Amino acid sequence: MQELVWDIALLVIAAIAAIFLTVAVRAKQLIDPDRIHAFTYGFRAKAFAALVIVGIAVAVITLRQLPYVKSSAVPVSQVVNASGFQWYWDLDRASAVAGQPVEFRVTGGDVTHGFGIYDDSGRLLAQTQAMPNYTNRLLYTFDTPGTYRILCLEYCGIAHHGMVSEFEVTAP
Amino acid sequence: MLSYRSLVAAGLLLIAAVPPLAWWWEASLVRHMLMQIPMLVLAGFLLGTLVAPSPDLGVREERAGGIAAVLLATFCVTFWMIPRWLDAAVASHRVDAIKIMTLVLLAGLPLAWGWPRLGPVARGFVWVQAISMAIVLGLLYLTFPNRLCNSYLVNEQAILGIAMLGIAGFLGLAGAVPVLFGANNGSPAPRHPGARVDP
Amino acid sequence: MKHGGIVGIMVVLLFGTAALWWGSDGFTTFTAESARRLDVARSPRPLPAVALEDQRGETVAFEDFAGKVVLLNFVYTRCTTICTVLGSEFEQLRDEIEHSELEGRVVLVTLTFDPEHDGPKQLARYAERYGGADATWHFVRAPSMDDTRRLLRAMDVVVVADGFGGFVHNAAIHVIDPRGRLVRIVDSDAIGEALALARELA
Amino acid sequence: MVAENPRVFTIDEAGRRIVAANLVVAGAVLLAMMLLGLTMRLGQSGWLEVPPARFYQIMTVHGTGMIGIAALGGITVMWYFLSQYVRLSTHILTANLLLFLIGVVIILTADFIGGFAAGWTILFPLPTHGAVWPAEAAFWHLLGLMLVGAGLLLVALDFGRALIARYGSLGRSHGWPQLFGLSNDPLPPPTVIAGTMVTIVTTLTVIGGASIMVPMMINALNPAFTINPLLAKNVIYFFGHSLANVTIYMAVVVIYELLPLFAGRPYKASRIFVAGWTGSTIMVLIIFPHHLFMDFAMPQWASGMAQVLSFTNSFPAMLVTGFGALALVHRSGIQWSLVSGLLFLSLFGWLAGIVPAVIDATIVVNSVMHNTLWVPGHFHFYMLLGVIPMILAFMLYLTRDRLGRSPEKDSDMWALIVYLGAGLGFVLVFLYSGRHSVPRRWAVHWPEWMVYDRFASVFAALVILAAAFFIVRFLIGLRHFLSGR
Repeated sequence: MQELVWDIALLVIAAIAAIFLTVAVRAKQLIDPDRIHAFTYGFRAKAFAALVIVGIAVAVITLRQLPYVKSSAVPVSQVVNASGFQWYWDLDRASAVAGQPVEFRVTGGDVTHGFGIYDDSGRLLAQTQAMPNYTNRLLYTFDTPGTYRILCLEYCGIAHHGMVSEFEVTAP
Repeated sequence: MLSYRSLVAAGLLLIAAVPPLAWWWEASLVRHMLMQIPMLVLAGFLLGTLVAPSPDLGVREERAGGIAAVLLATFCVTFWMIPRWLDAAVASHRVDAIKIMTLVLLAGLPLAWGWPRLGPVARGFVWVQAISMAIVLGLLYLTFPNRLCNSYLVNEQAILGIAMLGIAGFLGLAGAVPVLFGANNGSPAPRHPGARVDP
Repeated sequence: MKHGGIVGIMVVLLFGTAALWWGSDGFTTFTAESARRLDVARSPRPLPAVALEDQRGETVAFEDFAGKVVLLNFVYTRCTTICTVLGSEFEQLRDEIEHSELEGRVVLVTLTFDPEHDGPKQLARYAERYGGADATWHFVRAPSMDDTRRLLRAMDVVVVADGFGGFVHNAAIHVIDPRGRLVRIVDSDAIGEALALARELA
Repeated sequence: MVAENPRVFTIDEAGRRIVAANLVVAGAVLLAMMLLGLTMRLGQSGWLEVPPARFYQIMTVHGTGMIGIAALGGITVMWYFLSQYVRLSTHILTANLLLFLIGVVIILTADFIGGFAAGWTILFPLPTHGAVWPAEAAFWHLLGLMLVGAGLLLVALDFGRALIARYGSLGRSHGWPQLFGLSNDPLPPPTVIAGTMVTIVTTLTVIGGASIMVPMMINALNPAFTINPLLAKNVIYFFGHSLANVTIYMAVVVIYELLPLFAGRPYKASRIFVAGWTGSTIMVLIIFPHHLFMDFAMPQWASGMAQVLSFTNSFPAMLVTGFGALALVHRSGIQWSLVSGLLFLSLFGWLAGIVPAVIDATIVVNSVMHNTLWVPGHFHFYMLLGVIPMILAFMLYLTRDRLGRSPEKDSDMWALIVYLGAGLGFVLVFLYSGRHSVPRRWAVHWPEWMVYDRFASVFAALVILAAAFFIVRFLIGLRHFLSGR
């Protein structure tokens, strides 16, 4: 996901930069204002249509895979209760089996924290907010065994960067 | 001099401040805060319109005085919105008498003098602050888990909270509608001393 | 008087802020309950001499507990909500007090503010729910309604009819020192705090 | 009604003085906040020892201060150009500056001496539960914010008063009768339409801000009074998102007003323009739930709506302002100068900055990008390369570069190139760190991330040099502007 997002962002930014460069470089090639008017505003209608079509397509695709777990979802055999405190994670179990979904029930004990699951290469896999008064249910299935880490992803005070816990995932 | 306004003011005072009617208003949190107190301020306001001279907005001092007067009224009303003083007014007739007098004399009266002296920006400022204070009080009363007032029940607190949010919404709409859709045609010529458009 | 208006604004700001500061004890005390607690902590209050009657129908008085710390709460026996919580909290307190060095030096008193309904019989029945009265825990009423009102007023306890035949009232533990003065008021579930205070005072 | 862009802007002496004072303060605070930003990046890169407690205080001041000067600079730009069409009050603008300065002093004291470090987002309950700083520090920090907000509100109300006096209502100055076909009058000028949007959004933003800050101040003094954290979060992001966003809508009028002077073509409002700005007025106020995608307790319709609206909110910027301005420049024979260059750059920064923002406003992406450095990447993009160049262009236009006729020096072009190049490098490092999941707001970075931080530090230092060059240029030319020639 991260690579895809970066590539798309870079591509679109580069395209915008190219348009700006073109306009800047060709600015001295004068043209009759009336012609530019007709040309650009016709182009705008097409750009609008293109944006709408791309936007709808992206929205439809992406809105079908939301990370939110409904309470009526199938029962999960591996449940981890996680609470964030200033400045540590309190997990009632620190291991799970790969290949089966794990339900993290995440809450904040004092202030708001962010529960981010990282793999051993330092890639963010999934996250949810850890907030007082609320329990967020995050479903994640670990594909490979190994040592994962829980990092705090919501600023929570002066030892925010120290909130790291390990989480073991074993082979089934 | 018995004018229409003085009659209304006297009537309001009679209804709001004279026992046992006063106690009846005070027996309920919603009646106390949203009916009795506004009636007292309104009575003071009406009395004030009878005695206050009309403003001379050419004088800058008048505007500053207007701000001071409205500020005084704001402080006075804020004071009586503190839950412990609502409680105290219920528990002690002396505190209640002070409440009634100050709301009439230190809130309603100065408001009548000050409001016409405020410019549109100051009025807008007061209006906007009133909206956010109503939201604050609404959230406070709606979400506070315990009783804020010893004299009242917790379910009344929730009603008051919703009513306060309703008032915030009403103030917002009442302010927004004329501002957004006012029928005024505006001034035709763009004149301004700070920056004049060159022809 | 070129700056009269500005001076007026400043004066109003100053006095207004001062009034709010005074009226909320430095912006800390916004409710009557916290005001009452703050006031009691600052200046302990003597209790009115009132004749009380316990669950056996025998006459007692606060003076009888002189030399001991009294932890007092208010209930009415018909109550099915907060008062049952208050009862079990006092039950926990009794368990902590008895068989500790505090036994005999700290007593618990549960006082009904509904003496017209709660006689000795009702009080005894209420006591049974929590294992009955003993030397540590007393269940009392002030038989006359006037005395009850004097007591409530002295402690700023407010009782409001809830409109369904019951009452709503300040739920708290009132701490009375060995000299018979109300010295502190803590939350009804602050059992540890109440015990610590009792240990300090006894 | 006058719809033409005035060729020459005029301003009286009192107006010149307060505009200059605002810009001097904005420039000075901008440089100071940039240096604080550099300090943070140096600390993360391991090149400079910054104790975590100090780091987070700096982070809080940096964020608060940058939003503050974006608002101060933006509102000054808006005031100057709006005053060409309606009668505005210099006293109100002065009051705003005074409140801003008092607020800044209080905030700096609360943060650096009081130790307050809850971030500019003041996410409840952190401000009053900081564990290391006293609740009083939170109280004073919030009071400082309230004063700054009160100043902004006064200016917005003055805008509203003046617009209503001139056009009759904000609906009319927004061009609604023409939009809905109820009137055939010429549309108000673009600046008036934008000014109307800014008036509405700023006012509502301040209402939201006060509504959450007052309860938090009470909570600081009396912990027994608490607020629902999720409700607080909603109101905070309503306030924070709208405020951060409206700064660009204030500053963007510099493009509408100045770019036509350089390009030699008029920039006129159209019904599409009005529709775009109306869309912005509404969407800016209701898309804030895209900050709460990772709060699974939020209603799903709110999250879904926020994603869709975040997509559509880019349309007005891209298709109205962006497209319109590009069409204005395209083959116009524009006179390139420091000012027109900065204007063109700012337009690019705004539009390109939308890209990473929109991507992150997609819920599935947000799951792995939220609160990584991708997020500061996107808002530094449109702040550093969008809002700030707009304000800088305005400053330089006022002081030395009327209509681009003054001779351009090589140093000017170099400064522009360094600002663009280093600025782009700086924000791309943020985005690239986000791609590698580096978490946001960490005082201490893991060794494998430090290489990014070192690149960022170098870029940041270069950006500061270029910005300092622009600001010094502005200060040198200030006397020229104040003399009114």
